[in-house]
Amino acid sequence: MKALLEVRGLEIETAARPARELVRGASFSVFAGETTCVVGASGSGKSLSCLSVPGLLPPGVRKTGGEVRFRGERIDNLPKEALRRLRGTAISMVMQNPMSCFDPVFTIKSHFLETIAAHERLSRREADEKMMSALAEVGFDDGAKILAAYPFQLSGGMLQRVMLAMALSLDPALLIADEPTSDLDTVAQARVLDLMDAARRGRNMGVLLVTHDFGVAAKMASSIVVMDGGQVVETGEAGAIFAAPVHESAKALVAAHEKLCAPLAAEGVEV
Amino acid sequence: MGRYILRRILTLIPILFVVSVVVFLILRMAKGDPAMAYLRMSNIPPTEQALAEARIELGLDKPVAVQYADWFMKALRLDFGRSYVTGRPVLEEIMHYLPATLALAGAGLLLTMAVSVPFGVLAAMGKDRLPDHLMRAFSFVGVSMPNFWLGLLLVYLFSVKLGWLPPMGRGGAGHMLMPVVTLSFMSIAINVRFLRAGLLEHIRSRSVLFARARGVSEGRITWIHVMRNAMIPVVTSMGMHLGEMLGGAVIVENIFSWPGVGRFAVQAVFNRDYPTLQCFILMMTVIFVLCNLCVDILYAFIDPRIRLAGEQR
Amino acid sequence: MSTALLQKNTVRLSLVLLVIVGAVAVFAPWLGLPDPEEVNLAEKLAPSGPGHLLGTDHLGRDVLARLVFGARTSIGSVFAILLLIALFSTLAGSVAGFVGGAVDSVIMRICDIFLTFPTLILAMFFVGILGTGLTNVILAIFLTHWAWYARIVRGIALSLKSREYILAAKVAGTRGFSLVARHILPAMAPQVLVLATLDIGHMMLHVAGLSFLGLGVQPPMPEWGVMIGDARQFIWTEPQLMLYPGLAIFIVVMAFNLLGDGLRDALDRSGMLEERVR
Amino acid sequence: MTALLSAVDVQRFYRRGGIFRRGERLHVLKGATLEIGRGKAVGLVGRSGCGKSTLGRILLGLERPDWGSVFFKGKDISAKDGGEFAKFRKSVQVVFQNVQGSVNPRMTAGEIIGEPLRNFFGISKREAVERSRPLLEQVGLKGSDADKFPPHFSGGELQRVCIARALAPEPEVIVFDEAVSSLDMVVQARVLELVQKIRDERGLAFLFISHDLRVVAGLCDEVALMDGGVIAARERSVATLAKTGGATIARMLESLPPAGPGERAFR
Repeated sequence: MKALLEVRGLEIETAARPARELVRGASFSVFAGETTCVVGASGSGKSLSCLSVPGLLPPGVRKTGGEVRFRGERIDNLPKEALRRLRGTAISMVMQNPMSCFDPVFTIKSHFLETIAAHERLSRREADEKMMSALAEVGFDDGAKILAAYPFQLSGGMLQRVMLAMALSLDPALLIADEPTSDLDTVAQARVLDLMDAARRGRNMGVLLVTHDFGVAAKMASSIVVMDGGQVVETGEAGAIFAAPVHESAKALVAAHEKLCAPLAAEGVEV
Repeated sequence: MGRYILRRILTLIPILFVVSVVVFLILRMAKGDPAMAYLRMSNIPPTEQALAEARIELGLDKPVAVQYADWFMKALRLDFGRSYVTGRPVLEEIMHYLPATLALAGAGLLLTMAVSVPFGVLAAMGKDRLPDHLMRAFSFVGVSMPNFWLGLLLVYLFSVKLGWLPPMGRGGAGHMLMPVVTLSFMSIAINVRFLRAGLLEHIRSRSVLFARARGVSEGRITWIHVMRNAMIPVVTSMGMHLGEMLGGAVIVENIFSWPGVGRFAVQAVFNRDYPTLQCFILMMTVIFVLCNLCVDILYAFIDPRIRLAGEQR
Repeated sequence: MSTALLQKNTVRLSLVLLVIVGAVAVFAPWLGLPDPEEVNLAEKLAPSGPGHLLGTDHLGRDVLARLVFGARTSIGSVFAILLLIALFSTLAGSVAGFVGGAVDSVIMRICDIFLTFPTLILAMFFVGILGTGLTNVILAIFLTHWAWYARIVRGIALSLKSREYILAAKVAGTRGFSLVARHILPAMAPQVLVLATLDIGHMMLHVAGLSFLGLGVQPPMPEWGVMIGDARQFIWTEPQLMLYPGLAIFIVVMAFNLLGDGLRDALDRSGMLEERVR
Repeated sequence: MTALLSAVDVQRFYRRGGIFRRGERLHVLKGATLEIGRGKAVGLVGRSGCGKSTLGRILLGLERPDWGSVFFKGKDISAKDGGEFAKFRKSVQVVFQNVQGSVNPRMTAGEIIGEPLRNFFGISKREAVERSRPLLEQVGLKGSDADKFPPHFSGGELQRVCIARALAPEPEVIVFDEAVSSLDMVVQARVLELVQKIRDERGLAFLFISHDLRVVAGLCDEVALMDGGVIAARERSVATLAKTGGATIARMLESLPPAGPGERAFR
């Protein structure tokens, strides 16, 4: 089977001199309808690797090697405009800390319309319908109220779901989620993750999920990529990695996760 | 929005009231006897009897609270007393000079906005390149340049040396040019720095990253998101600039012999013409406060966080 | 941090300049200059020459001597204002921020009233009441500027108050004076310092501006604004008379601004001290 | 026996707005009662924004309740008898969530840990720094780390410094306010291990505030659930809480990520 997204030998450095290597030769892939989790400690280069896929590396950081293939074609050397047209349509993103991701002077509706207008010409009615159904998909029954709100009027969990709705509204083939739940409590986290998973199943979407939490990976991943110090140190099916991690940092992650889960299991609580 | 505006207008009333009390009280604490000043200005020899009569005439024999109440009731009828110097109603005098000053300050504010916005954008877009360095140098010169010196330099260059512009007085557009540039130079410099800093901050923000991730075009990101957010502090600073301009007008009017209220007020200070001074500062404060009100309303219009404060969730 | 600060050329240059100007101002009486206030009509408007390096003004006074002694007045008065403000506003602002409640409300309302007036106009008003002269100008500028500082210091205090490390220090038993000395002042001082440095130039311009109008320092006392004011009438014939004091103000204010900017870049990572205007 | 530290019927409002703006009151705590017994580890769980951190701060004496009181060894701490309060202050310590924010960046680790030592034992700064070294070793760092400044520590190491500071005055209760929530999972596990060790060795009482039931389950003798501004339920363990606690606890439990990849591994 052909991978939806294939990253090969990715190299990322700081633009300053002397350059510092941030990601060294990272390779991973995402298949349609499956979730690949990139797991690692903070500073392991997992977020940068994922941000580089749609060409969103922050200023001061640049990609110096490797290739990114999406549906078999290279996208890392596409002209800016072509890449822009991919973002939000074929490749969507959900990011961490939703509060800071929205522009506080605009309503949710104008964020939403702007996303749609960047890619499609729709009538007002069609756009309205699209927004409402996207919001309904992430569990908002009162979509109109959400649309009229300003970002700071919603809670973090709600904003994260709005973000997901925006990402899903144009039927992406690939969803990149960068620590989407690290600022949420466990209940809100489960909600967002469940919605993401349902969307994946519903539209056979590939998901690239970045997280430091092996529990999240356990819940979501078909395959897991473990990163440490800018390198991919282990890749495999989720079940295999949980059962028999090979690399030290993978072992540490699994052990930490098991340790965290053990007491509840000992109490006999079904999780 | 309507409620916000109403609330803001209502808060002005106590502020203006307190301002009037403060101005009144400070004047009463002034060095020197107003009655004496009054006599001096009226060329009446200050005998004991003349002083006593003047006190009664000026109402200085009553308790301060009564004096204030008298003054306040008159002020409500727009009667701010008569100038010790000219003997004419103060308000009339000030109103006579005020339009020239407002024209100056208004033109200055306009020039500030018209020049600083493109300059600020230019600096931010060319960060760490030549346009940015030029703008930064300019803004440092701008905030360090004494406006009275700048005015004189301009007069020297364009009137004395080149003979292009009239050195003083009010008349056509040529008369406006140097005073307005002098007046707004510092504000332009401050605004350029302000806007540059704001633009750079927002270009790096996560909301811009998210907009890119949604495929929003760079043009829209720059002109809609970054610009609108960066304009918020610029707009809020406009009220402050106006204060600076009203003050600066006093100096500029003196340099260019501009027939405005500032020059008149400086004379009033020299002459200890208290009624004039009192009315002058009240008028200026009212103008300043009203303009700040407009700025606040504009601010609330741009930034929903202000408009909706206290109505969250 | 301080090394990073000194690596900036502009900061180094302005520091050197300010030290020189400061030294000249302090040691002015021992530099062997003519008396800056001595009128000598026989030598009025003399061109620059061996007796008078920068020539003389309309009353025959030595321009260089007036410039040097003017530095004492200008810089001295600004530091006096700053000292007043630093003491008073820091106190008022931190009390408002830390005590909160009604005390905060009262102090802030008083600030609001002062902030209702345009600064230079309020200063003019105070001078009109108090009379002209150096002391009154210092007082007037202090009265018109303190509220700004108090408000900003209050903001700093409020942001510090809820910092976890202040709470942690309280739990660790640090109270009262120790809390202030160990945690609050060290955090506040650099920010207030940056603020003050950035504002020195602004205040110098205010003092000079009032003096230029004849509302500030009174002749024959040498002061840069007064000198420019005196030189106005000779702009057609003796433009250099207004050039020297103007350049002096401009350069010193610029040096303070560059220094303040460098300090802010080095010290203020919190963004508390956004560029601001008044 | 009276509880070591307890909050009784505590209410807390937050006010927004002011004199000129329309005020707004948020009723955060609506009569919360919680006791911490001697040597007991109590978990306080709840969803974010439920008021659990506010209750923690009130128990620490950092905030005053608008209604109700906090008792330490049976005495109301707001009575503020100087000596009594000093004893309370020394005995109830804290570790916060925001690791970087809870240390003064201008002080070395030794000075940070030495601060309570100087305050409570009246020793010199130098002596306090010396006495911080064994404490650093107890939390798994090196004695020589006392001379390092906060930016030179990782998040996990810095949290250990904070734990050492909390241990320094030999307290009877430590409040951990989401103390591991902002740490990476591996670091989280190690810090939890340390906390467990300290509990076992010292017999201290703990209040462990967290939104994550997994964190609390391994550490605590009792678990209290906060919901809607009150303590909704209190049980011996998460398991018993699950049986009796109602809808909120049920949702919190079912939202926990699974221990291992389930059926998906065999897609």
